[in-house]
Amino acid sequence: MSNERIDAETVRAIEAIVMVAVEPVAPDLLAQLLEQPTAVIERLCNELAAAYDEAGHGFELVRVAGGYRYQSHADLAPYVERFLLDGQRARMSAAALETLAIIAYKQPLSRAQIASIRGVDPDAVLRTLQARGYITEVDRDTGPGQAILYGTTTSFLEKLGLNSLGDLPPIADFVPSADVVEALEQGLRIDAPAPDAAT
Amino acid sequence: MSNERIDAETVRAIEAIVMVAVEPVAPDLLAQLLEQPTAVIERLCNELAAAYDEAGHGFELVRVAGGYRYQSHADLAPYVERFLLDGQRARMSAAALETLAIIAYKQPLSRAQIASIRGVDPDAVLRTLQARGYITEVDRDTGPGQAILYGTTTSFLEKLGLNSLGDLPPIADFVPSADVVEALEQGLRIDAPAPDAAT
Amino acid sequence: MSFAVATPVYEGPFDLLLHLILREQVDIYEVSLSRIVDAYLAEIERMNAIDLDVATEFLLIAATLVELKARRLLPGRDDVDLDEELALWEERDLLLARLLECKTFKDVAGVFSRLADEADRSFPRTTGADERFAGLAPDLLEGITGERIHLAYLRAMVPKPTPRIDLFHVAPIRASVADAVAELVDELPRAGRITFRRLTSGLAERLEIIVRFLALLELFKQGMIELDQREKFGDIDVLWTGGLEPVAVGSIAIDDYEG
Repeated sequence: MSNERIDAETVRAIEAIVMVAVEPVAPDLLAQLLEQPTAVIERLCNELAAAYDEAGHGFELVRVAGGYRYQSHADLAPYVERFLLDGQRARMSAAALETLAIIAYKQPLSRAQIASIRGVDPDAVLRTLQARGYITEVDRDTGPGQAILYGTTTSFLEKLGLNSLGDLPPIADFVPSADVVEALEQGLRIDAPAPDAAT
Repeated sequence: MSNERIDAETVRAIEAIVMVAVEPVAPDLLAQLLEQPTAVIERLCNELAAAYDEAGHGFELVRVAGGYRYQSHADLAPYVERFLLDGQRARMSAAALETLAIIAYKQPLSRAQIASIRGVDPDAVLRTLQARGYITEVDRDTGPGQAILYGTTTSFLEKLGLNSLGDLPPIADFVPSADVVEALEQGLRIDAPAPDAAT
Repeated sequence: MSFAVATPVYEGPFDLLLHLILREQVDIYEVSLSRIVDAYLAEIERMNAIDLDVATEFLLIAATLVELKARRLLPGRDDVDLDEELALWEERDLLLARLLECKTFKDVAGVFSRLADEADRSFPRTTGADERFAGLAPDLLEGITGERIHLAYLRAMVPKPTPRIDLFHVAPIRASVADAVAELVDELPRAGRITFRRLTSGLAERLEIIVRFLALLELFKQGMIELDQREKFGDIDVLWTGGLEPVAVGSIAIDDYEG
């Protein structure tokens, strides 16, 4: 009973704090402010999120970029977009997405490393991604050139709705399938040609 | 039944919109967006506020001068205060600092002028700076749009320990290149390792 | 004059090569190095006014391809230098590895695009505390001096390089409604439902947007999408109805828009 009272009070405090926060609130911080173990905070937040869901509210409590935040429910996007003048969010170009994919999985890495994977000069794309806050200069290479090394930011996690980089699907899931590998191999085959493949 | 379904959807949309709104949302605007009479919106908001109250949430839906908004429940103020004092990182973003600097040197100027210098929409930054009391609306443009013109406040000068804007380091007519600025900054860091140099 | 505009079709040499090979994948035994090399060279031909840096990248790969093709046309020669032969094989393997890497991250990008589209449907609350708590938040100007304001100003005033976003290396490629259809057929199944405004938000040129619109009408005519416009001049909803199977673009008959 007493425990339940403490929980109820903690839940209310979580609601109040997350409501005034401008960015996701880390469970550790909530734990510290509310003098509860982080595990308890996480359990209560999960329960709270489930309760909102159950009640069918137009908002949700989600864990993203390492913390909890309130956001509008996805299925109400048409209304919210009508309300927010800048509701339509710019989509990323294929080049930006591919560059971001490389950085997300290989970070920290340099401009030259990105260039060698993509086969094109990534400068313009890197500038765009940096301006949007999805990547940042996280380090300098120890080598002679001291190249800038790029990594992803919490804004990147928020953009993709992920809690942490650990939530990214394992890169192994993306290794091209056998038939793609075979097709590529076939396409670049140099040993004796078949009867007359060359048309 | 059908009416109830419409109401439920409208309530969810109200929740979503008010949740993401930065300013209180006028009932007229909600009425227009959700294609319902204002009286219906007001009734639904009242019911919603009562329901939150009944459920004992840590937030409330209140009607203030401009319309409806979410805020933390009054009895949880101690937690919110603790969060605002300890929890939020006191760090001015590069974007905010640059915007503040542009206003400091070029005031009075409009949102559009700032946007054209920074190349990005400065709305969110302007709101933050204004909420902090570093900048204020000093005038209106005489042009057709009567755009708001921004300037810095005396509180800004006080915080910087300056007597007047004339005490800011003068700017030359020419603008140095990016690497010169970087070098200047590096030099500054070496000369005076300010406490925030690490950030 | 035929409808020709700049659209980012190939992001780079690997992208182009991948496209050319996988296009032939329909029947794997039809995949032919010879045809691919020819197609690759033809594409480079089309990029006449291309940026020199970019051209170099494309030409490097072209050189390797031509070498592979040459080797293939001269099979079973006894006087082939073994070292050269090995080097060629190595180069081929390297190219293959890079293509696989390129393909891997292309697929990741597809997943990222889907995640971002899903996340974009929810909007975060960033309102902050109300006026009851004004004055509580820590002072952001702490430790900031006039000198730092000065430097921030200089930084802000440095002319920023114009973001020539992603188009710079492909701009000279002439594209058409057919190309736009190909892009849409790739993009729409992943997006499911999307508005026209979002679909064209990455495009800078008016003509590109028009061509995309014509491509949508084409797909609509083919019954692969549904279009819905709730109000006059309102945003157009595009709903993909073509199923999840990849669509062979060649199977779509496209009217030529001659002007």
